[in-house]
Amino acid sequence: MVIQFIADHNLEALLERLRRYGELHAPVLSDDGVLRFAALTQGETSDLSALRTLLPPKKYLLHPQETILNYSADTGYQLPVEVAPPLILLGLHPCDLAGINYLDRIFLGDEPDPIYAARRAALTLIGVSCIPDKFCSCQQMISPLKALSDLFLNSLDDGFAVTSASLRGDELLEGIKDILEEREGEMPEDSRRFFGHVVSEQLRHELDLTLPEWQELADRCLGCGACSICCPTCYCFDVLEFSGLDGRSAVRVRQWDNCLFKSHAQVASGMSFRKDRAERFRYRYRHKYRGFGALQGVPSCVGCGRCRVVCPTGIDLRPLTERLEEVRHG
Amino acid sequence: MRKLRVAIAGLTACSGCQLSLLNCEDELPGLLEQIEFHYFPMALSPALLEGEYDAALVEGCISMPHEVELLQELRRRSRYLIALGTCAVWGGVAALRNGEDRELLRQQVYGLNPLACETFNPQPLQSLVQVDAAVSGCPPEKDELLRLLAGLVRGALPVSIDYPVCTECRMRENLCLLTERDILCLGPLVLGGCGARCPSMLVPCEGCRGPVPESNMKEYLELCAQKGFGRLTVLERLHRFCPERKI
Amino acid sequence: MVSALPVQAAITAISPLTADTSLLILHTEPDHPVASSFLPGQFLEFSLPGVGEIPVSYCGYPSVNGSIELCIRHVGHVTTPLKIALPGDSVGLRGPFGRGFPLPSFAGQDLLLIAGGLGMAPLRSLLLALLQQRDFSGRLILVYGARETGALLFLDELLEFKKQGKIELHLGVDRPDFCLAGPPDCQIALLPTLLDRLDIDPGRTCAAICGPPVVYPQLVSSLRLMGMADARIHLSLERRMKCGVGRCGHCAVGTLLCCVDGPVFSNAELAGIEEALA
Amino acid sequence: MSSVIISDILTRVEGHGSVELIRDGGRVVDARLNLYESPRLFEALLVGRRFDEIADVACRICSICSTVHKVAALQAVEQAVGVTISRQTGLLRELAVQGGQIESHALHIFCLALPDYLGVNGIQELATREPEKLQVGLRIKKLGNLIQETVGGRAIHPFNLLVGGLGRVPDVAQLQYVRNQLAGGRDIVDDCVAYILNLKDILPPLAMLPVCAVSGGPPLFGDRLTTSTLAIISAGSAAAWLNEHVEPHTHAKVSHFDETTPIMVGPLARLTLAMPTTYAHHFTGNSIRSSLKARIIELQLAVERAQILIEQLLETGLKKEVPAIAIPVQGEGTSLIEAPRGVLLHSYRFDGWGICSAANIITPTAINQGAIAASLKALIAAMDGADYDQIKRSAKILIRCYDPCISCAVH
Ligand SMILES: Cc1cc2nc3c(=O)[nH]c(=O)nc-3n(C[C@H](O)[C@H](O)[C@H](O)COP(=O)(O)OP(=O)(O)OC[C@H]3O[C@@H](n4cnc5c(N)ncnc54)[C@H](O)[C@@H]3O)c2cc1C
Ligand code: SF4
Ligand code: SF4
Ligand code: SF4
Repeated sequence: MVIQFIADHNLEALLERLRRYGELHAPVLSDDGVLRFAALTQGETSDLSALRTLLPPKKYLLHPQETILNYSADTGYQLPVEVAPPLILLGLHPCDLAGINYLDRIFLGDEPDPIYAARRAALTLIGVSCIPDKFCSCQQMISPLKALSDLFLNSLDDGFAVTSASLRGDELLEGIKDILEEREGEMPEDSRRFFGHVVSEQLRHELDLTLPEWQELADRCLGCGACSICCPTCYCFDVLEFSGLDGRSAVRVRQWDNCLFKSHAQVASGMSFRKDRAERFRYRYRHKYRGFGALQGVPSCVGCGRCRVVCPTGIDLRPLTERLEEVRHG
Repeated sequence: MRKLRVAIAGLTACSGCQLSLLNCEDELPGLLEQIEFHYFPMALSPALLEGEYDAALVEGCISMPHEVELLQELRRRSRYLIALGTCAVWGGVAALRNGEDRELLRQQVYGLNPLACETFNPQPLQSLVQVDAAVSGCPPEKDELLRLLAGLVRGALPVSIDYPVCTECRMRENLCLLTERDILCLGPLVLGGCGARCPSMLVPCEGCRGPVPESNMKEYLELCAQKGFGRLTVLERLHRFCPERKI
Repeated sequence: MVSALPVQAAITAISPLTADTSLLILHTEPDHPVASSFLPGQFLEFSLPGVGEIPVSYCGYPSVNGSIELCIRHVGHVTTPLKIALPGDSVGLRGPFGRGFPLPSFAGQDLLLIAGGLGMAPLRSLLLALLQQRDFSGRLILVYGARETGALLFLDELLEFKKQGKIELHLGVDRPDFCLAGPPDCQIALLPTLLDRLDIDPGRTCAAICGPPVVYPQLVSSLRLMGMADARIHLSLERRMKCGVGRCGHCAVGTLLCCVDGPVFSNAELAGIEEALA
Repeated sequence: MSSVIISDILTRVEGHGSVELIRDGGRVVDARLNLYESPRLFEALLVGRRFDEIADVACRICSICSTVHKVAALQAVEQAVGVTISRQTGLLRELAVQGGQIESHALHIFCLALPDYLGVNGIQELATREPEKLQVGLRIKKLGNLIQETVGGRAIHPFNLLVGGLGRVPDVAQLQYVRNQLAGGRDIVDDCVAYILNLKDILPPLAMLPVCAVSGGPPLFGDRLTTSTLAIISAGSAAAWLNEHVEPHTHAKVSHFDETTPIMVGPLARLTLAMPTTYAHHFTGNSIRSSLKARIIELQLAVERAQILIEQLLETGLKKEVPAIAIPVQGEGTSLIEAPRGVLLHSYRFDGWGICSAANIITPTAINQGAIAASLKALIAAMDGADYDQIKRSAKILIRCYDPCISCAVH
């Protein structure tokens, strides 16, 4: 089989070429030692094998805090004009691609969210294959990986096999034609598959139950919010409105929220439908594995491992699911 | 439209919360157009309480009898009484050694010489009067203050925050000082809203905004113990701004 | 983009119904769907500019001239400043949202409406719709409880319906007021107790419930004891709603979303969801 | 002998105080400053805290001068535990202190004192009657805050200043931004100097008092006190020389100098000891009533100094540094620094674990109490026979000339 191949020594040329299509962003290690998606300045390279950025690429689509409406006494509420210049996101691992795909399903559904849609349309996604570490759980997922990126770079010994999965990808491929080589070889299979079933249907029912393990996990949770802030598919938001000092204008903003916070399920009487941390904790995972609303039944954990890495107390749900599976099979 | 009529008072404090308002250099002229600061001794003469106020913003804790009177008078005259800053909300640094005998502390500073004033353990405002809203922080963030005032112009009180500093710290994609550097950062226990100012500059959170609701003290102490911080060290740090053992 | 952008509306009248509740009459563009095409039980998102947005049930009947009735209890951040709003003030509206009461399934059935406190608001809308075509359904029984006599909403209107023989009315209050003489036949009893003396045919009755979440479990078990099937019991749930379109994540009830899958659910749909009823 | 004491709350000053006029018949015979601010007992609060917590707590003494309190505390702590800081840290701290100087002086001049000259009640009337004055003042004030924020991380209670260094060293771009802002503000500051120097005096001339200021280092810094009486006092003996006592009518300790002559500290004192020749003629025989002029000149000097510091920092480039490690040892340290209102002293003693066993803080407004009392007496003498309300007004203006910071004084 003929594959399109880009050699390692051509990577810099690739970056240069990509810049023609928009601002290039890729994982960059900061001075403080944090890996983040950030603008790749001229001459800077990105370590494409680096495993996971602190924040997932959702930060490009949903900002931690952003204006969703402007108000003025004369014109009423207005949608903000979203100018989204073309952005090339390079170095997305399959889990992050899956994360974006999940967000697409929420925010580009029946009535697309105007801000999300504008930003998403400006994004070009370039995926890169990777080797999971002990925090990843993508290996456990079994349903087939759809083409989620525009271009995908599959790592080989001395370069990458490049495949396109969209019209935009074809265009890019055309634009980098001269630095590609045609090679005879096998297209490496990416063994990780997403949107599968991390846990079996029956196990999910069991996870719904008030197992004592939930309390144990909840006892260790500091409620810091890191797990959901860093989750590629956590998208809950809070909405706040701030009046202008002139008393005539206002902005409405939405900001990332977290179902582990006390106020998340609180209603007007001050009563909350998820009273304590254990209940909220269990709810969070139930949502991850069972979805809700339009995506009911669609698990949203993409296996990136971020929640496990960032949790100060190292909370990891895998031992619990493994234990439950064992009990059932053994 | 009638201007919002506001009183701004300072009790036992450093005037930082009032100064935060005066530090809104860009917005102050506009604010003075929208709002009548009627009582604001730090920036206006004379210091005279008169009539009723839409809101009283009170900085500082209470530690002397004349402050009790002033506070009660402000409460009587105001539709909303707002605790401004950590001292007013939690007691603040002045209350650092509330657990101890105040007379002994006094003697440590003034000697045996009896000072002609009656001071007592610094208390947050809510120990004495009903407080309608609180803006925490030592000092509070400018943004919060401006939003508070802009909201009051509309007749609204601020929405309270219930997430910790860590949440905003993670949103800013900072290095975690606690988990990555083993530095005693109070982020997980402390109320957010500051944009994780300190950790963003590699300085651990010192807890200046007071405790977050429902913090998990037990597990945090456990985590600190694993990192070699003794219980006492952690507790001392924790109570720098909120000495009433509320955390 | 209708669902993301509030349409301007003006307050035409704001009048106190009780000490902490006001009836708000709004006016927006004629024929705008937010005013003209909703079902009882649906809600809109109400914006007070510069303050915030909250979900509110429709309490009236759809109109073509752009007028909307809302019943608001002044409790917090958004609703308190609303107390000092004046006719002419402008507000923003989005909607209608959610799934209202399943009217078609009520055809030919006896209807038992159970309202607690402010829950009267959406049920009034339902009642008005049913009265519009009185022969659409069978008996119309309204059981309505409030904290005290003075807190009973739309009392005159309800008594008038009763007088005209359009509805059967059972009123109750938790405690009597000192100075207010209660309406005739008003019992001093908590809401669930009001159900005790009802005589209904559970096989041909549908229940529609709206009230404070705390009373739901008891109401549901009473109705079941009376022999009513879960599919016949319809409850309007309250949750925090920040967007109204199933995205903000706050209103999840198990794997259901209150703002799109509800707020009205049949008890059959809620079976097995532990956080559904208080 | 029906002497009546009438007390009036001080406004447009930091903290809580009042002036008491003693009336005998129609004549005002005496006046007294009463600093009734609630004592927070900082010197006691600090005992028992670790050396690296001292500055974080101590800077809460006062907001307007939190940066200078922080630096003073850090210097004393570092001296005690034997930490030396890099040149870069030194320059950045100096810059932050100059930022504080700009902010504090701008606040005092435009928001607190100028209303006396313009006959308005304060910022509220300033905003309607003299909006451009307020705006200019705020613009200058913002420059000071910009510096404090850039270096200290926050305008009030700067957290980025640590024992041994900084949390995060500002980067070149940030300093360049500050440099540009300062350059853009220079003209405005110069205009203001001209404007303030030409203001008509609103108080009668009063005799000049002996003065004292920190010397031996870059502007505002040093290791000794120098007086107009030609005494030189080392940091170590400064506390003894300042000789604080507890007195009635004030919660701030009062300094008792050798010959019981009060000594004045602050902008006028600093300028008296090192007057730029260009301005000398504005101060001949004008004493404390010229304090506003002294402040605006100092503000200009602070802007200039800040510009120089930034150039020096940019010249060598900014290095990413981590704070010097401090290993607690038993020790003692005293630092002197010029706060906007004058001499500030922080002194600490630590045990072998680095725990504070003694703290002493002497602030400019506390030192100035004697000078204020003397000035008040002189004012009453000078205004003898004047209308009571006029004396009362002038007394308050006079006290404001010292820009008292009462929270500092009482701490
Ligand atoms: C589908 C639906 C329909 C509704 N219909 C109506 C209607 O017709 N009329 C009506 O009046 N309301 C209705 N509501 C309820 C209404 O949405 C709420 O009353 C409203 O959101 C309150 O908003 P607020 O900003 O004024 O109050 P909030 O500021 O949100 O506070 C409301 C109350 O909750 C308490 N509270 C808030 N936050 C906290 C906290 N962090 N900790 C403790 N207590 C807290 C406050 O003390 C206060 O009493 C409906 C709700 C839903 C979901
Ligand atoms: S990261 Fe860990 S401690 Fe923090 S909220 Fe998530 S589970 Fe809790
Ligand atoms: S650095 Fe501090 S505030 Fe930031 S995430 Fe870590 S513990 Fe939380
Ligand atoms: S990070 Fe902590 S100490 Fe710093 S401002 Fe925020 S709450 Fe205060």
